[in-house]
Amino acid sequence: MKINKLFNSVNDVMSDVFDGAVIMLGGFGEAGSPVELIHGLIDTKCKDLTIIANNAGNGKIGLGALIGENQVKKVICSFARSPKNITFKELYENNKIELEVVPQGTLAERIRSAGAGIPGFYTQTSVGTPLAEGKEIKIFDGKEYVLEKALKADFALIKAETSDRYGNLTYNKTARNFNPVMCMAANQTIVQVKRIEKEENTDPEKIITPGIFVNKVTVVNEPIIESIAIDNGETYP
Amino acid sequence: MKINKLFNSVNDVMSDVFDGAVIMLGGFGEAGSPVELIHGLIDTKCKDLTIIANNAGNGKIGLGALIGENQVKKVICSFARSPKNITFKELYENNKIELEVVPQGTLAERIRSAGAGIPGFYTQTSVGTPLAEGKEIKIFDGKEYVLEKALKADFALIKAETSDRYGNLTYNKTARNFNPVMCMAANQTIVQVKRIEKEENTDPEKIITPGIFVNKVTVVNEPIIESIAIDNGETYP
Amino acid sequence: MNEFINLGWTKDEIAKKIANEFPHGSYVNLGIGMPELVSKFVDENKEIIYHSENGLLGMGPPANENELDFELINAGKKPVTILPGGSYCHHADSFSMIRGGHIDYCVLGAMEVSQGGDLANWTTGKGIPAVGGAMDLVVGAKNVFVMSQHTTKDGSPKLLKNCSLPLTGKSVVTRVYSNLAILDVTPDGFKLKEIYEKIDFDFLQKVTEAKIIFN
Amino acid sequence: MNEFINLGWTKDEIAKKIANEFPHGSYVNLGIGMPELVSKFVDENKEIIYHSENGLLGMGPPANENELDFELINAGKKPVTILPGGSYCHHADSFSMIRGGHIDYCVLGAMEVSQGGDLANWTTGKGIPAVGGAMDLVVGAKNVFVMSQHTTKDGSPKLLKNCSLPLTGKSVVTRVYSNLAILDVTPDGFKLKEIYEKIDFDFLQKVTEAKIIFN
Repeated sequence: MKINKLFNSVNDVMSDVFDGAVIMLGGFGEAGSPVELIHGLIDTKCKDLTIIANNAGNGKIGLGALIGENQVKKVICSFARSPKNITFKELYENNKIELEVVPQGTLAERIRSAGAGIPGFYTQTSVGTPLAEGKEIKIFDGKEYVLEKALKADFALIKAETSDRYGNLTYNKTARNFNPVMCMAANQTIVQVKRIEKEENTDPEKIITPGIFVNKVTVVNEPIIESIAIDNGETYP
Repeated sequence: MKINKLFNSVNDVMSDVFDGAVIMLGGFGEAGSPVELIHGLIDTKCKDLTIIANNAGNGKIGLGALIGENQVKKVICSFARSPKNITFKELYENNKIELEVVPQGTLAERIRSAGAGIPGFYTQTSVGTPLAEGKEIKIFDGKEYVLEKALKADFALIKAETSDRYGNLTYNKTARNFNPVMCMAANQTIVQVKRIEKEENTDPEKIITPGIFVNKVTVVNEPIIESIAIDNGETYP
Repeated sequence: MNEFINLGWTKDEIAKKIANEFPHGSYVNLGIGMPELVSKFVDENKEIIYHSENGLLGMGPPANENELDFELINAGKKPVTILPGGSYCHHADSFSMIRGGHIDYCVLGAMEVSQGGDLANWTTGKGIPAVGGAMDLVVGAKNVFVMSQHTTKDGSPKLLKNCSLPLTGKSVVTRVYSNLAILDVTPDGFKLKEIYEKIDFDFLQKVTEAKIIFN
Repeated sequence: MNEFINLGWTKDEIAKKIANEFPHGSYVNLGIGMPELVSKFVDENKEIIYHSENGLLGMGPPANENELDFELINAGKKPVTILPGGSYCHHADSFSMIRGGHIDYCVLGAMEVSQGGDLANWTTGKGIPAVGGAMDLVVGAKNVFVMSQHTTKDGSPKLLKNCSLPLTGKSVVTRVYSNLAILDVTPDGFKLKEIYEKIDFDFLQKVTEAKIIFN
């Protein structure tokens, strides 16, 4: 038998998701955002989800659509504001969705920590601000630092450029962003890639996410470009 | 003016080292060990050095030679024992050198933390063992974790495969090891590379250490292979 | 007092003053909006490397139509380019550059700055709170430059004894570049470094709540 | 009692028992020395991925003379090979795999194991103390298998009520594979899973300080 993490369709990779799951979504804005996997998540009709992502979606596709379908209970992100953010904004203003704001670097590090077996770390980021309220402060070398805790998930939905059958991933340019650390921090990491590489052709120096952090991979060779789709008025479902 | 971190010789890159400096040495065993830079460090005759490395040297070249020249006051490492370790063993048994033993993963993470602006983090590693004695313990989700602190250095001596004029580095196979995290954690990062790449030819997806973490680079195109050199009875100086 | 908003240096003139401050070889992160202007005015005989916190070091100019790639964007989510010698990294690595003190300069906008160097620039307390990377940048960058109009649109002072809005960071600002003055944040408060040629000390003090040290 | 050291399963037989335990697709870290034998006995119809903590995932067999590369080594610092689909990473990433619970099995030697699953295998308290990655592996791997002779060379028990040597980890061992038995570490102590065919329970208990649960 050979290890094979490649699955035939978005539906196949999404089969384990459940109501109330904590789900990380890769991407920074539209770059690296797993739009087709999010649409698969919408199709599962799972609800009460907690979403961990950098943003809170745009328009009515991808995360914007998921939120619009009322499947999301809470968003943990650094930046939920954007001109095209419509679905989150409406629910937030009507107190129908929770928001935990986390500084972007702290968000990335909390996710990495979960993947690295580090339950907490100290950072100067947010000391003296409302985002440090209620958190433990500790002094190192005369300076104040705040304790931040690991952030893990049941699932991570990831967009990458290539994968081999082991789940070894490469990314495209700044679509890398949160994806590699999220791969490390979820019980099940689900990936959409533009194309499959034969393992003989993967350069071991160039793999960004080793397959040990990946569970399921499926191919979406021509993924939606979010900003163009929104400008064209596309929506999902 | 163009940024240029390339220097002509080992002597040139070693000019700022001082007595009592804390110096990180990349490498795991001989792989990725900056032997020629260590020889340059011997030539400076600086003393009372604190060395942070995974091992404590072999034979009488590289770190083994530096220790043999009595330039080292203390070694912070995970594994100071090896059949060919002669100079450290002798000084250690005569109480002429200090040793701080750090678990290998904790060592790597303490170094990364210093580079990442994290003064401390919690890990389960070493809880209940002598290496956790005197350290703060904290409970997360019912389990004990020990507080480990960032480990920084005045200088890091690094061996890489290629660099461009910006100091963007690639490594060769398992010679990568501690080198990338040490680049992040030193006030001055000094690198020996086998060859220079034109920046037009560096693949931005493949750079392992971005130049922001690098200060000085020099070329050693045919570096000593430690195990062969020791077998041949080579010594330094 | 809202007539003063158009007084003083233009945004380009402020940008140029900031650009002139960077030493050759600096690593710089420019905030979204007004700070982005700065890169246009960097002298040709020095080389500056731009960091964008979404995992891009060695950022080039905005992408033109032929170069457009929606997976090569800046922190403002606009398509940009990468220069030779640039590199990509993931978010934890990118913020290690910031938090670990490897970025020499960051330039940000401000709603309020206090004489102690406190910065408020992420939320007015109304609407959706959104912080992005600002809190990491202000504690991590070696020099934190604020680039801002000297007063709010309705003429109220932005340079205060104490900030009234939720803070982005405490004692973090190094220097303020406004349309009316360049002010260093010192242990004793704001200290004048340069004043817009057509105003005097009294005027500057009048539009500044915090006390300015003029000598 | 030192005649018992040669009694029981051979090292190869123990290695085979361990190899048979790994499910297809497991990620495994084999300690230096005796545990390295295990990979030889993995059934051909399953694929196991080997991790070496010095930044190598997808490790292949030891390098032969033609493949020798002193920059492609394992945790024991011996030249090895990499298989298709393998990858390199730096030490912090490699130990994230370990500490973060991504390694399914690690197999290590032991000087002592306690009935509570404490392991001592890094120092006798004499000579140069050297821990390497053992402390990280035992807290991080999902299953920690000890592979060891049942007694010391002079016949003293290694499976104890309490360890006498400095610990590598507390309550970390999942199962012990010795030349005489396979014992699970349970909340109630060592529980027999398999016994060397030619000895009986009494004999096994006699060479084991800790009480064994036989049913």
